[in-house]
Amino acid sequence: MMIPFGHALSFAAALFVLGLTCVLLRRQVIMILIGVEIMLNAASLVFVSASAYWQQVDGQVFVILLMAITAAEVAVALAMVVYLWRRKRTLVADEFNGMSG
Amino acid sequence: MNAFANLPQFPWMSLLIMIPLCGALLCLLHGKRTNDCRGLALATALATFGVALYLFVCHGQGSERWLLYEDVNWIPAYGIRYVLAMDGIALLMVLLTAFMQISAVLLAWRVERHVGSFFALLLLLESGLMGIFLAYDLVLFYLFWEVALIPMFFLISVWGGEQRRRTALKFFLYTLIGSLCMLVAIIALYQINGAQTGAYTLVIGDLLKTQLTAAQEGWLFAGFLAAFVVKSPLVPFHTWLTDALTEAPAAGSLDLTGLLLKTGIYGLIRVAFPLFPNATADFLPILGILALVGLFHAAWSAYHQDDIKRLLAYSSISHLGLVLLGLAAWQLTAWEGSILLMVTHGITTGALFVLVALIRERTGTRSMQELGGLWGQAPCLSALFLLFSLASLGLPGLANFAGEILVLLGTFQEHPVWAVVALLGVVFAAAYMLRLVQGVIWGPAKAERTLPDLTMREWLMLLPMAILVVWLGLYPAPFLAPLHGAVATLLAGGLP
Amino acid sequence: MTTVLFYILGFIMLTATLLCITRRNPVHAVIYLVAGFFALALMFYLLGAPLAAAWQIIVYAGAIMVLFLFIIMMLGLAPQETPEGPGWRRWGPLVLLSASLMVCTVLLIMQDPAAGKEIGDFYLAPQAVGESLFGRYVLAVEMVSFQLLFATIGAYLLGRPLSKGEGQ
Amino acid sequence: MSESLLFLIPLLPLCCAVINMLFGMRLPRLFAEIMAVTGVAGAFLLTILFWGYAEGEGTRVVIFTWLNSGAVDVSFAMNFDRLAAPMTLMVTGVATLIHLYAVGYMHEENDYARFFGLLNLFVFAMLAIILADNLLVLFLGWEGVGLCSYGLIGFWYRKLENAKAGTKAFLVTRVGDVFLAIALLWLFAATGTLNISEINAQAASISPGVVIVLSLLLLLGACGKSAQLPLMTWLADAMAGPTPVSALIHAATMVTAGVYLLCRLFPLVSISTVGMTAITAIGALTALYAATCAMAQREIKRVLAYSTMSQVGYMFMAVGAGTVTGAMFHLLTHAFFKAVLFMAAGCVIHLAGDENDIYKMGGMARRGPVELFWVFLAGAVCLAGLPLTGGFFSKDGILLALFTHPDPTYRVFWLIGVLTALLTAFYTFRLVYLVFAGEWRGTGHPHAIPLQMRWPLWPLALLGLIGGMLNLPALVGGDEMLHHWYGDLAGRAVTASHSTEWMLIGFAVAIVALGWFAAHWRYRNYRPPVENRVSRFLLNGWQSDALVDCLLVRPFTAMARFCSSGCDRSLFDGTLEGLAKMATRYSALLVQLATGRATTYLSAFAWGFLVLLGWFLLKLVNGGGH
Repeated sequence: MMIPFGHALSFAAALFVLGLTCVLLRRQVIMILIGVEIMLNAASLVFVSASAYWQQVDGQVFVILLMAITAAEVAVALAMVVYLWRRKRTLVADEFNGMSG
Repeated sequence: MNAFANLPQFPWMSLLIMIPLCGALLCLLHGKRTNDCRGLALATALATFGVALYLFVCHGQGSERWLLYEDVNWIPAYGIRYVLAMDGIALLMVLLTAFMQISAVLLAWRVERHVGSFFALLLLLESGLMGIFLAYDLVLFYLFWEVALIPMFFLISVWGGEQRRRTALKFFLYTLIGSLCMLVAIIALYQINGAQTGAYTLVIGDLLKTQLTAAQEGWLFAGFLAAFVVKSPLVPFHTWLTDALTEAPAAGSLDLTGLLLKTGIYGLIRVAFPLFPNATADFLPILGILALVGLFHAAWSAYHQDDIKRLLAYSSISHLGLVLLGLAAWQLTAWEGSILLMVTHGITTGALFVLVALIRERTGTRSMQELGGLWGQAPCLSALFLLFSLASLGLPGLANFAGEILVLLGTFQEHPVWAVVALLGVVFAAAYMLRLVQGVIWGPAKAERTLPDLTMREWLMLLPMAILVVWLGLYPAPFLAPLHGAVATLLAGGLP
Repeated sequence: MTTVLFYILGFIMLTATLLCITRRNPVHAVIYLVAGFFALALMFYLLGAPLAAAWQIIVYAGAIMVLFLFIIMMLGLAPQETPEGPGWRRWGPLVLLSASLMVCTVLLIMQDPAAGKEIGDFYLAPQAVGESLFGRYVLAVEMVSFQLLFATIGAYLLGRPLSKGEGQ
Repeated sequence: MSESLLFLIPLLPLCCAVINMLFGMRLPRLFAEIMAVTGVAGAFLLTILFWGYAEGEGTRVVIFTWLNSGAVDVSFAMNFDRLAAPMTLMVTGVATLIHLYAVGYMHEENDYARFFGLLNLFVFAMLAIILADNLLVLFLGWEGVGLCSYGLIGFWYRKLENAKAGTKAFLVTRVGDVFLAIALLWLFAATGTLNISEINAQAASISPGVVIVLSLLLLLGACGKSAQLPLMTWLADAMAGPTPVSALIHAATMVTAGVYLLCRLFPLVSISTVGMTAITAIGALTALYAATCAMAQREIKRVLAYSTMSQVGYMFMAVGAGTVTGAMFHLLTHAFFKAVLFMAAGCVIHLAGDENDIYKMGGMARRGPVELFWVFLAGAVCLAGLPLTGGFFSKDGILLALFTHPDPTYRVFWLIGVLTALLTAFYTFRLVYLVFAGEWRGTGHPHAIPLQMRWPLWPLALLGLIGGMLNLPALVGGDEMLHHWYGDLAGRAVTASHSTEWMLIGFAVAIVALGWFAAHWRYRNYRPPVENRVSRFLLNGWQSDALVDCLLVRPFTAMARFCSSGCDRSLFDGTLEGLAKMATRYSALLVQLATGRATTYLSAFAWGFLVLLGWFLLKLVNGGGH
């Protein structure tokens, strides 16, 4: 493997920005969640490349933990999606503005 | 002064602070049992008064040194000490506080909502007031300053009149902004003094030696002044008071006008003036003129009120203008008069607030438009109302006159014009007080009411006050005695 | 060879993700995302993390994404094409923002001296990861497991039928 | 009896007052009444018993310390001396008789405890003024009489006008009190003491300019209590009170307190000629003013009130002319005959069925008990200054002092005095004719006059008539007893040639006769009153109330409104609330950013992230990499 560390990180950055774009651009709650997943995966990629770069095990351990946490997050998030759908019959994020000042 | 510190003494002053505090806690715990709470609060107030009276009997002759001094290391890391000190002025204020609190508790007898909390707050307030009058360490002073603020905020915002929320907020903002300025000044002074001496301390007596540049002194003085002047209250920082006094529950108004206002003036005497003598000297003429403006402004405003409670609030401001004028004269007689006037004003105006509360309880109104002819319906109540009104307008032989004439005699020695102008204010006082009396007890009865005259409990509240008003008017010597030494010390630089 | 493979996989991943985020139909989006995740898993493998690669496929692509699909289909979102607002006025600045963010990040990464250094050959057997997880990081594992438990309970509570008055 | 018991003189009325006020309503009515009368009568007897102590330098008794602070050391102390003793005797004596009269007058009133309590308290306060050893005790009495006057004028408080009249009296006199208080402060600053005799002793050492100001201040103070010219508006309205109150407070005693004050501080006041001239001028103007007003009044008590004002003006003139004897002489005789006039007027009002208007009376001589007419006439001839009555001698003494004053401007004051005497004779006999002559014109039913209201009139009427004996001029064979009693306190000795004195007496007799004839000619047969602009002007006291209202009351209330609404509500609260509103408005702008939508927050977050990254980048570029 002859990849500069920076390139791996750049891939991760690109992935992260794509995820962010998804979160910002899309209005549907599902798509926003998908954007979050993408960003989390970008983080995983950084962990794994860092683990390889420094030849350490910790990065990979964190990826595993991250996945577990993501699973938990997704479980709750999707439950909330269902809940919201039941309440308002819509999943457009802008409809939920209860925090408006 | 530290000669006293090492002597083992019974901590009388801590007792004065702790008794009401414990009473407050017990009231809070027994909140459900209304009657227990009342008895408990009354017992606490009486016990505190007993201690204060004992101290007054023991130390009534006064001294140029501290009468009592307690010193315990509290937070050594920052040089914060638990220092309580009592001189003649503090003794008098403590006695007044303990005395007024009995009436306040009796006045709160009829409170029906959250009785336990009400009495707990009332007693907590007393504890804070005692602390203010006794603390000799700036952090301790600040702590008690805030302790006295919070109960009053809740008393107004929970048990107040229709505008209570708004008024409580106004009260809180005004006093809090003032006290925050003071906190900043305390910290700055602490740092400056610590940097100079290497020993970080907050005891006022030690801070007196701090070397300050003129600019530093001015700013620090302004910081303290912000807190004290708002509390006093000096015009134009007085509008919170009229609202607060009008909206507060009866016992709260009594404490506010009788005691809480005095803390501002006491702070000036005990803290601000001794710590910053040069800035004080520059400020005194301004204080004198503002006091006069306040005296007249409040008197005029009082004349225009219809709500009798608001009228009394303005009369309080007017009287305190005279107190501040006496301080501004910086003269022994004027100072003693000012302090005496604080005490007498506390009693007379306090009693008037009690009477207003009783009138409100009976008639359901405080408007002069709807009142009148009370003499025919409740002669005892009206007679007391007349007595305290006359005392308030400065009739010789009643309490306020003794203080007023000393203030004026003293002030005339230094600033004849101030005294003469202040005397014109006396006519104004007569004008609004007589308008009040005329509107409330004279004239035809406005409505066919049968009003009960004073009950036993109400007599218990008012009779001691009435006796004191006459006593202070005719023979104030026992109350002036502890002042002589203390005032001389303070005028000479504040270090006993 | 592996180097080239890495770059190819990277571009596949980015392309798939880009397609994912631009699909109007959520079902399509999830499908593209699964493709991207496959590529990502392979990149993990190339970086010497076979366990992570396996979990990526099993948990992410297999479980989580399927969960997404379930929900989308359950709620019947698939056929509904939600209109995407006022068009350019809305997403123009956002795209610009994303682009500049990307440029900034990449520039910052490339500025770092470590960025030029290459990643050496590295392979970590699943066993080593497991030992580390249940040795040094056992506390973290416990915490995450609790979190999973809480998430389960939370999901259950949220998923209950609405009580009266809670709806619109 | 020991001299330390002197304090019993003021203490007796005070004790009775306190007992009456606290427990009066629980005590039997008779007991309360007897106590009130005996309290004052006891003080009267004690004064006679202690009379010897007043001789020489007088007796000073310190009771206890009142105020002590720094240089101030004031005690409750009394000074029973030659000036105080006759005044004490007069006050307690007249008060005893008026108390007796009041028992009868108030016998239908239920609130007797308050009445007698205040009346006794008044006697105490008056005695405090008279016996005060220092100015502060004097001030205590000074304000005390004001308070009692306030309480008694508004005694029938259910009518708001009465309460208002009381308030007005208190306020106007308080304005005078302020000047007195300023003088008090100034004297303390100048001499370091408040003791009256010490002040008098040091008076010569005070700088002349200060003395002028001090005497003017004292004059203004005296004007307030004595209803002299700038501060006179309250007295006529004060007639709203019960008649015994008018007799005691607003005729015999309190209104003369100002004269007494000036006599007390005479050594100080007499130093400045400006001050003396001012005192005379005020007295002269008031005398004339009040006499003109009295001519047009319709209510019997208001006529008497204006005549009181006018007579007190004479007393001021006497002080201004430098004769304390003259002032005190007139003060004493005036107290007797004015008290009797008021008390008789009270009987008249009773008989007329509570009718005050003299135009609705008439024929009273036949309607009531016959002695009523005679006592009233006795008082009236004294007031008019008919020869050989007490009023004649005392008034004549004053006019003589004015005429013989070395300063020629005093002749003008003398002329005013003579003119006033003419008017006085006229309005006095007008009153007598309108009330007692002719036919009954009223409608009311007469009330019975109890015995207590009848017989106290006799001694007073007699005293008024023979009051001249107190200080009978040497010219008619008198011994000038009062003048010799006062000794060095008496002020300027009035000396004139016999021919001048006879001339003046003749002139005075002519004046009185002229006044009487004018009244006889005009009022012997009843003619309805003429309503014109002049009479209305005089009836309203030269529109003084309107003037005060315009000049003082309205600006005061306007200022009050301004301070309360303008300043506090609008300026202070308004500014603060404006600030608060501004903050709310700007916060409303910020609130718009808080849309409540997750996307808004997220993009804000992203933009912030961009800024952060850009800043890092910029730092790197500026730092030139590594």
